[in-house]
Amino acid sequence: MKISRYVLMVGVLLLVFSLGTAFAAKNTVVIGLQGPITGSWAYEGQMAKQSCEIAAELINKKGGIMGGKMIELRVVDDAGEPKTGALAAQKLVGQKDVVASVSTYGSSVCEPASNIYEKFKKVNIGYGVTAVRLTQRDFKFFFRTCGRDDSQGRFFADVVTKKFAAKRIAIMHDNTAFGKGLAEDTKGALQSLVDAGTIEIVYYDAITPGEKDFHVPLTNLREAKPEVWYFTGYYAEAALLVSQARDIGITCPFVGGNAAINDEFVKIAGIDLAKGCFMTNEPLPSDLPYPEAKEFLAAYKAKFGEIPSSPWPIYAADALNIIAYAVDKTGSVDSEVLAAYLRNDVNGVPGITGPIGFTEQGDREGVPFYLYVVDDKGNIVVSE
Amino acid sequence: MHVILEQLINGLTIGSFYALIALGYSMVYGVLKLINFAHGDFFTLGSYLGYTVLVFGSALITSHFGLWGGLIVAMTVAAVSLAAVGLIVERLAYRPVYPAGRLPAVVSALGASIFLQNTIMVIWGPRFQAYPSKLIPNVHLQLGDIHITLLQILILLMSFILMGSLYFIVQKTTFGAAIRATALDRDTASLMGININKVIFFVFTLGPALGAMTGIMVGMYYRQISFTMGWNYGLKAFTASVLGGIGNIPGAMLGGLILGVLEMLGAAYISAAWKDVFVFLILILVLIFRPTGILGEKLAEKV
Amino acid sequence: MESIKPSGIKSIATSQRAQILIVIGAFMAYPFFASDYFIDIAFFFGIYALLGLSLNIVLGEVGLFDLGHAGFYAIGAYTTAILNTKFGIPILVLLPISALAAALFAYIVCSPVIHLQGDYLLIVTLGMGEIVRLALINNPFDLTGGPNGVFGIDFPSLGGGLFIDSSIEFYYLIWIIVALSILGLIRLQNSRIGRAWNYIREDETAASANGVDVKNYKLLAFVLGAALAGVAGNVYASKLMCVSPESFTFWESCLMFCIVLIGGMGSIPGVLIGAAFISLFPEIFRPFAMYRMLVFGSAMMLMMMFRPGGFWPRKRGAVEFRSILGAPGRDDG
Amino acid sequence: MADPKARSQADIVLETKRLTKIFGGLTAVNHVDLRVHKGEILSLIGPNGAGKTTVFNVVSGIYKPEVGNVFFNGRDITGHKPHQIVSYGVARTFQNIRLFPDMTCLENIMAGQHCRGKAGLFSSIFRTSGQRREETRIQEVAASRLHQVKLWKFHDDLAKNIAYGSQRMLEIARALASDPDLLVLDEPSSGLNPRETENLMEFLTGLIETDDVTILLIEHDMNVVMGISDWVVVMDEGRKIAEGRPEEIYTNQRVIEAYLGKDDEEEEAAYAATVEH
Repeated sequence: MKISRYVLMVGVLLLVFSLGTAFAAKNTVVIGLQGPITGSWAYEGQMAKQSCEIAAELINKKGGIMGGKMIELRVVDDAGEPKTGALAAQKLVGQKDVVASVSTYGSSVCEPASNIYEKFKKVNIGYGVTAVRLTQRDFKFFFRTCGRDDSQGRFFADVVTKKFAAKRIAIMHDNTAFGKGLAEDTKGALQSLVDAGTIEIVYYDAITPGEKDFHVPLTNLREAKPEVWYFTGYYAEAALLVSQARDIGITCPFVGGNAAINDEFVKIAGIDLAKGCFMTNEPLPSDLPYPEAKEFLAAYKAKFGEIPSSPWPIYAADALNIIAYAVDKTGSVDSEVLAAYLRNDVNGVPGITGPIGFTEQGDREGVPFYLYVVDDKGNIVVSE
Repeated sequence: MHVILEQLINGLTIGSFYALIALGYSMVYGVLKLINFAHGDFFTLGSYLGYTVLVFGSALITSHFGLWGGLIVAMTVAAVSLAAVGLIVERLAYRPVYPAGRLPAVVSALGASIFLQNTIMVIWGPRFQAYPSKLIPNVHLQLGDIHITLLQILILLMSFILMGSLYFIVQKTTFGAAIRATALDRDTASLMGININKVIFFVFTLGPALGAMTGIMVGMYYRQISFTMGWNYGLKAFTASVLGGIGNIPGAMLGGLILGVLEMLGAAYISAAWKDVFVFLILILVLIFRPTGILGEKLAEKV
Repeated sequence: MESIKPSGIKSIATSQRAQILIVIGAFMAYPFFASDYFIDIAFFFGIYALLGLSLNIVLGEVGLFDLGHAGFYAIGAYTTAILNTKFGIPILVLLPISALAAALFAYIVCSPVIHLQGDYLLIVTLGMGEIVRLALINNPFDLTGGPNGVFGIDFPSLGGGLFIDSSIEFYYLIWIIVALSILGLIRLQNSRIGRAWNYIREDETAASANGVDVKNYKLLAFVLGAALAGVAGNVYASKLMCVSPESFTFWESCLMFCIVLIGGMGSIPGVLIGAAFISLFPEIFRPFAMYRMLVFGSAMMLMMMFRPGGFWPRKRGAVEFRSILGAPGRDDG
Repeated sequence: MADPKARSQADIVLETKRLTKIFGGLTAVNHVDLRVHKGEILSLIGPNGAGKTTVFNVVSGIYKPEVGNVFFNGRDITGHKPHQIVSYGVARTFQNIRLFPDMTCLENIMAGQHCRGKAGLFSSIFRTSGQRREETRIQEVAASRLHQVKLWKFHDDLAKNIAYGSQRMLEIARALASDPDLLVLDEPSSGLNPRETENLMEFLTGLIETDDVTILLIEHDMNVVMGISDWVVVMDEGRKIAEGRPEEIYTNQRVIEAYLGKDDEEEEAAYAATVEH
């Protein structure tokens, strides 16, 4: 064997691997963003990236932080998968100049990533991760700006059932981390009512995400004769379910979870089917009454032509803002200091999605939920 | 009682889509003994092409050809272009690899599948596209208390027409005999004067064209398409073609319909969440007792 | 580091032995030159190398079409996750246990279908892989945590508070396991068992007519392959500290299939190169974002066009038998 | 060569009783009784489709007979699996050569030794001394068989790359490598040129002395049958229609009819004339 492929192979591998040396630190504050830029949630990832760019621009226009330091956003794609989630986190943690990280959409991707951030003691804030368990691990460096499944489940149990005075409730989820989590929390929240006998869960099953045909489970659902039907999955399946439900004669009101209804849903289902569909959701960008929201959305629309169609990118922008705010107020980039500050001294700080505060476990305090409905012009408005 | 009947129709509708796509797998496998993983993406590409024709050309087309005309134009455009794509893929991805045996061809097919899937994503974007819903008036019919839509009947009708015509071509015409002969034994068939390239040409144009038409039907029926749907439908259709006896055209049709009904039974009577587990268990049981699928002929090992 | 070249296997020319030592040296020294991120990439390269080696036994040596190997990988990972989080069994103790669990699962599941040929076996293994993944999602007996998976898995502990938790330690853990597997597999290749596997791949009827119990040897290949995949699952689970069904999709099985094919069926160096291609390619081309998979797909097609036999196909015939050549040469006609 | 007259009951190596194999409607083998005696060469002849290869496949365990039994050295091996039967000592070759194409000639021969080895997974991985000794023995047996068929110079070449005639001999060598008591050859001379056939006949007769082995073969080439067989059994349409010493069979009327079909007098006369050349 001539000086063969072995040596050649090793040489190439070493060269490729040593590309990752860190760059010289400029006088900027670097904040990382990790999100599904590619993969099945590429749409959410791209909107989050654009929102963080706008948030950074707004801060920099106002003179930056810590006396003039500019915010630099460093984006890493984690393709919406657990393994690449961990790799992306490792990449950001490895770059010493990254102060903290806005970390990612999708609970099962955020989990391995947050493990790495915790091990390397780096503040990371989730923006599209509602699984309750993420903040049950008493991590010191993990926070999230979005709400939790259980609070949305309680909202459904307390408010929605009373609004429709519904006795027979059908819950359908899509076996994803988010969808199943919300369905189980809602079932838990309804348990007291079920025990009291005031309501009855007549249908509880899952559909397979990515599929198109749901006539069969829907026929079962119709036979269960529910008075309210709560679907906790994503908007792609929600649109299919609503159109196929009307096909087979299901007339009870449709209520979606906070990922079920957006302008994509209205476009696919068509206005005549979408109107009258309800959704439990955190405040949508368009309904944010806060001045910070108006300013942010105006800048976003100016640059990208339309405002984000789901709440998650807005939470990403708020995550970046609160990191910048903490760095500015503490004057330090050390994660230990920042984590303590975020946990103890941040409450009621004005943000795009309303006043920001974190609980002891890192959850977002006081996330209001509204009941939205699609009006006959196809807009999503607050119905209550 | 009416529920079972209604569920049966639901099952058959899903099954007819699987059957039509499974035909593409079985034809290509029959002639080349190759699992054409890219076939699922032919189906998606056909659907997207139909979408583009119907959305952008709709004003022009419907005015000239009327509503049904628009659909037919979309179908032909998608079918013809997919026939071309099928040939290109065969020429570029399969022909050079094929002599090296069947396994490299599987990897090449997987490569072609990813390539096509991402090309669709790059061209049409990662977001879901919605078929124009006003195309087919969504009339609800109520036979007794069975809910069935006009679209469902149309789909079932169209699928059986397509399947019937393909069955007729393959089973009853001389060219069909040539295809079956090539499927049984390529070398002997070519010795008997059958032009193998013509058969391959036929298979790699008709298969993708059929897939494209199915893609448009799915787009019309569900009104929502995504660039990854080819992967799910392809996997199910391939399962159906093996269930029916891979390489066997009637087998693919039967396999598809049975798979649809099995899914219906799983979802309706077990649980929608466990439906696919149920389907794959049945498939494995069938193959344990009939190792070459339902209609697959028993290949006695010639020692 | 005991010498990689065990005595008695085929005599390797000195230049080849030098090259192997260079490679080992490079792999040992590598973590000191790279940042944590690139060490982690090399770690996942190691995981795919181990998975490639495990599938190579079934697909490369015996020629059985297995497109559901991710099922065994998942069984290993979940056995580790569940037993560690529920009963606190240390990870390194779970290493052999998860290998055993995957092997047992393979034995039970493959026995009734082992007689299937070619594409029918392919679809059955595909079905089994999907059944495993879907069962994990549907959370039977509330064990697998459904789509959220299982979280809070510990790090492998060496006892006395010593943990494997840094990237470098995980890197060495996986690559020592890969090295030992390679050692074992090379010896198997040159043993009566390895030959029996290849006889089955070449001609099943002739193999059984020459005394090879085809059914048992096929099962042995599946069981051994599953065990190795189970080990990969164990290390993967403890590295990520959580497991979820998304990591064990049909696409993972396709990647393993491609690793063996692109590398070269039955060729251990080939599988390593195949694993490098499959694991590094998407990472290196990450900046291409949308076009990454486009390039990946075309690379697979081109690879099969120019190297259908694989990047480094197994060279047969390099088998010199000193003991025979030494025997008094008998000239023959 | 065993004394043809004294084919006594004692030294029967292989015996089939009322052997019957049915494929769908066709009775390929119909109540065949066959006796092969130690140290003899028995040829099984008959027109194509007479069921000869089917008998071989039943004897070697590839097919299970519907009726009847197969005894080897007195032991009933009916329905046993092929890999068991070869370990009892019945090695076979195939009508169309079934070697291991992409493996070296030496590795092909080593297959024969497979059933003689015991090394399991553990001993192979940890290379126990027993396993190493066994490997050396396997290699030596394979090498000696390769020398025996004079193909040692191809030991490192792939089986698919050597000449057709050599492949025939390689397959016989592989069968011999399992040190069988009974060698079952399915048309070993088909496709060989006259010189190779001559060598084969010489080789087979030589085998009887050197290797203390019994040979059962299917053959179409009459001068091979006449040349080396101690006993001949004739089959037609699944039935045994005659058996005896080669000379008797050669002139047996029913055999001639089986081969040449029933035709008019002068055809037969012409045939008979050729016998006294």
